[in-house]
Amino acid sequence: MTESLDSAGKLNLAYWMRLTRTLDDALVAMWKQGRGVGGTFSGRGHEAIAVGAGYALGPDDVVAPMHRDLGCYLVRGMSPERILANQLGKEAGVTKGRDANLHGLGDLSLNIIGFVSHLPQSLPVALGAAMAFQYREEPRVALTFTGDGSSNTGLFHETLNLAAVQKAPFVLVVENNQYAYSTPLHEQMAIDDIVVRAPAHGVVGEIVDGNDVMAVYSAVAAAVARARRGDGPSLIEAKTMRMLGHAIHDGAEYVPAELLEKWQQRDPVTLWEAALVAEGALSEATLERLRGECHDEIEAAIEYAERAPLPDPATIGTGVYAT
Amino acid sequence: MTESLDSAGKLNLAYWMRLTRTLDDALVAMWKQGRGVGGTFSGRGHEAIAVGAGYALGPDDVVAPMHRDLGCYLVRGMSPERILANQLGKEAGVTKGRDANLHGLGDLSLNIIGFVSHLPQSLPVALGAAMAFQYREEPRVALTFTGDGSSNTGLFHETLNLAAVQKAPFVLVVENNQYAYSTPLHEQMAIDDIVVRAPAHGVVGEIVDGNDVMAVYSAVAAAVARARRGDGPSLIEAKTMRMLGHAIHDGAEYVPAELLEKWQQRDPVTLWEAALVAEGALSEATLERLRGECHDEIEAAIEYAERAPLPDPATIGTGVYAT
Amino acid sequence: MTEIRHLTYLDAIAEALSVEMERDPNVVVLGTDVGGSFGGAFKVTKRVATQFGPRRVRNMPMTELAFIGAASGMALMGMRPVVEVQFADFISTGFDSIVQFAATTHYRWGAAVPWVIRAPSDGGIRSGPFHSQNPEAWFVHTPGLKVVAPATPADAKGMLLASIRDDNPVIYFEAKPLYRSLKGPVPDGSEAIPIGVARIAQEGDDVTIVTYGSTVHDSVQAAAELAGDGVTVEVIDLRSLKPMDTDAILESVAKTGRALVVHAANRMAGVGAEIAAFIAEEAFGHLDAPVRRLGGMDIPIPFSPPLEDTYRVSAYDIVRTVREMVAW
Amino acid sequence: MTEIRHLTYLDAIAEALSVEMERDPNVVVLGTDVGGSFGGAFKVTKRVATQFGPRRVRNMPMTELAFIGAASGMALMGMRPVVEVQFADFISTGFDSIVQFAATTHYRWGAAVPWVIRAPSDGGIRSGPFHSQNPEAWFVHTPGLKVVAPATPADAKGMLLASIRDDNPVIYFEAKPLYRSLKGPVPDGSEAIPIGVARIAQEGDDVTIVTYGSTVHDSVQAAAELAGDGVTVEVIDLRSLKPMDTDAILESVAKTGRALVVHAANRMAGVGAEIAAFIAEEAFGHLDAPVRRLGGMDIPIPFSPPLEDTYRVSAYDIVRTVREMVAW
Ligand SMILES: Cc1ncc(C[n+]2csc(CCOP(=O)(O)OP(=O)(O)O)c2C)c(N)n1
Ligand SMILES: Cc1ncc(C[n+]2csc(CCOP(=O)(O)OP(=O)(O)O)c2C)c(N)n1
Ligand SMILES: [Mg+2]
Ligand SMILES: [Mg+2]
Repeated sequence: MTESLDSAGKLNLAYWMRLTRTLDDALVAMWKQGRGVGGTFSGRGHEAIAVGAGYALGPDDVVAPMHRDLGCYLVRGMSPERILANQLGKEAGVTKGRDANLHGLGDLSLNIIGFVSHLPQSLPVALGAAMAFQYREEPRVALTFTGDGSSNTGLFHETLNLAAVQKAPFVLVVENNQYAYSTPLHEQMAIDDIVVRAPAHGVVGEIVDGNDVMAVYSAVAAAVARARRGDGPSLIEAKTMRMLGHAIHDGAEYVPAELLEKWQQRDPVTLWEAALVAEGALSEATLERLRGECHDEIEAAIEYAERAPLPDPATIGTGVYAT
Repeated sequence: MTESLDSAGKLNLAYWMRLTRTLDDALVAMWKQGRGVGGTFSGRGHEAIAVGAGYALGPDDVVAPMHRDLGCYLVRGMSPERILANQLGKEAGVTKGRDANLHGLGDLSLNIIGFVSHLPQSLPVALGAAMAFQYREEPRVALTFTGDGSSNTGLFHETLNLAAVQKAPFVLVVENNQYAYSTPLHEQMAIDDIVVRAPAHGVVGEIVDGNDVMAVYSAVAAAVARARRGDGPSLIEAKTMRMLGHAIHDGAEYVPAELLEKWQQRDPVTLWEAALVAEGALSEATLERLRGECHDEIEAAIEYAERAPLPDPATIGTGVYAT
Repeated sequence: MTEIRHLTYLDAIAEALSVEMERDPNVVVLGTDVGGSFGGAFKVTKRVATQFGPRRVRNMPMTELAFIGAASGMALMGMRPVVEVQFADFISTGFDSIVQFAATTHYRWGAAVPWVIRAPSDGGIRSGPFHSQNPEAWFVHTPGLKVVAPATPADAKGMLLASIRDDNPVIYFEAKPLYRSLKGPVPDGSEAIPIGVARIAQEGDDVTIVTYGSTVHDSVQAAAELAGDGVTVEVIDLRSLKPMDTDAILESVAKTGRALVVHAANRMAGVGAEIAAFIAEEAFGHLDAPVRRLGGMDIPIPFSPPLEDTYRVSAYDIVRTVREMVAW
Repeated sequence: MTEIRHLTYLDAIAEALSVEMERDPNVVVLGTDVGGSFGGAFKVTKRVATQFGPRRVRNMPMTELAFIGAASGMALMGMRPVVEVQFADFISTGFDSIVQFAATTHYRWGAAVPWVIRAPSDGGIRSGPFHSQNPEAWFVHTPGLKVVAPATPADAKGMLLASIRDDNPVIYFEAKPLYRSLKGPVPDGSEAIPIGVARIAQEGDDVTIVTYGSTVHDSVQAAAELAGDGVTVEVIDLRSLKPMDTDAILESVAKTGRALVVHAANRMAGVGAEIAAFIAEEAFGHLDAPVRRLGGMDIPIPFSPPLEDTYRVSAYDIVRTVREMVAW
């Protein structure tokens, strides 16, 4: 695993981020139009983290993404069709209509572990995967994400401590997006940087610009390499901003407009596209085509998902237990 | 609250530590002789922490001691009779025969909160007491203790974070006694000093010699004063050694003999007595008398507790609910 | 003199908080996102957040275990904290402190722990397995707790007042599908409705339905339908699950000779099992048919409409079951 | 060919761990103090700690929530972790991860979580409210888990083998009062005893006792005493609580017409409520007397001998209750 990318890699990042944004926009629009079922989450602003971290993993590595990590599911190979179908409660969804929105989007054939609402229960689960790799001496790494709010939970700390004492191949990306639902950082914690929680457990920590996909990619790739070498876990705090409400029903009136404006200047998707255009890696025309492709891909997925059948109620009782 | 003590205060520390040791020795002896009920814990080696911290509190402050803090119960006014009666399951015990050994030794008239086994559930409870004082603008402080093992738990971290963000008048004393049951520090955590967990939450932290009662007293008194001034919570890591097994049934064969020998040189009770003798505050004769008094006091308590009646089974169902 | 107005179930809860916080300065509200201009995920605490500000309506970090534990500490010091868990489902995160510390303290060393946890429970709104749970059985099985589950706006208000004034830890399950859909008369003033007393939601002679929470309304609806068959159903709204008004249950079953227990939670080892077992033992001589139970299936609560609708007990299920019972 | 030896209940568990760890390298043991020269608070894991060393018998920091969650992650990756909680009482500390993550994952997205939690439960040994609990009802109520509770050395071994091989999260309650006090025949070899099948501990015609765990032995003792009255009691040892062998229960009650449910856990909304409600509904036509239940009082478990003895169900309580039932 190298920590820099060739130009194909850089273009890939642009593609996955644009695809993520396109799907995210579509979800928001559909739910606002009343075409959704239940609620949905937007990860707008989190694309660089979700895509950059996901792209830094090798094919056999395992990831447990969270509710802002649409881009990570995509980059790890979960199709927009299955994600959309899930959100619409369809049989073709990842959970066959059982779990809601992004919850439960797990698929072991893609090395993705699905999450539960209870935050941050994925953390020790991802760590357990890392411990399994270590036990079997497989050169694999497990990575998971968590929010600023979740970094206050006991489980965040128990997991980091256990990861450190087991020296497990585990990477934790903290998405510090300034809010936990309506609660700003200063009402949640008395520290400025969440990264100060890493040395509490003997874990290596680093802050990155969460709106710079290359910065995220490089930091995560380095942490993954470190873990794969057997040098133990890392924590990466990616600073960003949640650009929409907590979930679709939330207008987020409690967020000061200036804060959003400030972060809007550094939209991670356009920032990276502009950087590639500036360095000549991407022409305006190619960029236009890329956007068009993403748009068409998501439109097709929506059409598929909306037409897909709902689950047969007769299936309701199957699969509670593995047999 | 001053942070140094006059000579009466220094003698008091010697008295409470000796009383604690005498009771602790008696408990160990009784249980080994088969005169106990269920199990019991020894806090041998923890006397300076339990007594020093307890003595640093004002009369209206609240404390939630743990299973190594016999000295704290005593110094805060719980009589050896009631403690012994409790351990023997007697009606005259603090819990009237309901809770075991040191568990549940709570008495709000003494501003003592009793603990439950599930570690470290007392932490947020003590913090809640501190939040109540803060809310009512009472100049009171809440202090609690926890072990090295408990410092790995999520609740330890959740409590420190909440204390910091609420700026509550809360003091946490970590009794780092090198082991959690049979598990040495290096199998529990990948850090050398537990105090590094304080800055993870924006809490002030300090290490003290847990076998030096004056050092403990001074550090805790300063933290209590700080909390009372409204300057927020502190964490104090007191380094010591658990000198006997986890509980009475545990021979602690897993502890290297050299480690115990090393710490035995610095027994907190005799260390302080020797210091007072050396500085001329205590004569050998007075010391002898003090030991005799402690011995007689505990002997009388044992006699009382052993003669005290067991609870009437007819009382079993009362008091599940407050009415 | 109390005036009767019509309030939603949600506004009745909000009013109870307001009334009691005005009466008693020891009452504070704790929870994630309860305060500020936001006022809670469901806006239940918005009224008191506006009225009393951040000193009394306090946003907590998302650490249920710590803030429920802190509520116990505040309660020991004479305060009366009212904790909101954002969804009842998240009560499992604070479980340890509830069942081990709060529930046992008075029995062990005599100190009262007067807090209330408000738990927005129940489903039917496409929220999936983690925002639709009814976990009351865990707590009814735990000695030392009280558990209530009001079904009407008047009870929501009166029982929240009683819960806050109670000297014990009380878990107050509010049925979130009723928040805005149910309106009813709510007395003005500050009168509490005692914990432990059931309400006859509907009188009848042929079959007793024992229920609580949202299924009270399904049961009453079923009773209306069954009246068309000439079957009169007595619906007992328990309101309080621990302690439980067993006298009211026995009295009704002695009259009807038939009992059906209904709740939204999954049936397996649910609270309905206790109620059914109790009736089967204590009213054996009165029973003309077996005690039946309706509840959710023994599966996580699915999200998709056809699945969630199949999962949930409906008025139709109740009607069908009562018909079977009278035909027995 | 399997040879029959006599082992203690504890040694039978230790042997099952050893047998299965030898057969399957994916089996590891996790818990506080399980490893090293210590081998667990009750020494259940000492044999495998010695045999397999710290790579497979792993001491965890005292963070149940994290290591139970980690067990789920290992299980998802194809391992078969066996977790020891030091006392069943401490399972509440890891509760959230069990009931929300492990129990729901297969239903939601189809991935198996094959772990076992070994929970040393039950009291009678003066350990007080936090080292004597029987919390199985919380888990029997939770969809997606399996729950077993063997009462004999043979079942302790065979059902632990079955639990480890099961592809689901299984909570294995072991009755610690039996650890060293109970010895019995245990087959050599590696044959599992299937989950979900009850055992007839004693045949009889007049009354059925449905029970599990330590009270199986009290029930058998009571049956011997009652035989003196000319009353023959059939004792069904459920062994498995979720799934439960309801056929075995019905078959016996159809024969005897009288059922008593007994367990050590507190009675209120306990597993016995489910069993009694089930019998009362499904065997109504066979019942000659009400289904009775015996269990702990609805209080924290007290420590002092006269209190704990009063709290616990005894053979004497069972005898007295059966006498009342036959006289009914
Ligand atoms: C244990 C628990 N309590 C409450 C919630 C409700 N909840 C869902 S997301 C959220 C905020 C999480 O904040 P953060 O970790 O910063 O993630 P973000 O949503 O900002 O990405 C809350 C309170 C939950 N999911 N889990
Ligand atoms: C949640 C929980 N798990 C397990 C235990 C069993 N246990 C009792 S004390 C103890 C070790 C605690 O170590 P530490 O915090 O260092 O305190 P010490 O006993 O060394 O003073 C353990 C594992 C417990 N009490 N609570
Ligand atoms: Mg956030
Ligand atoms: Mg220790």
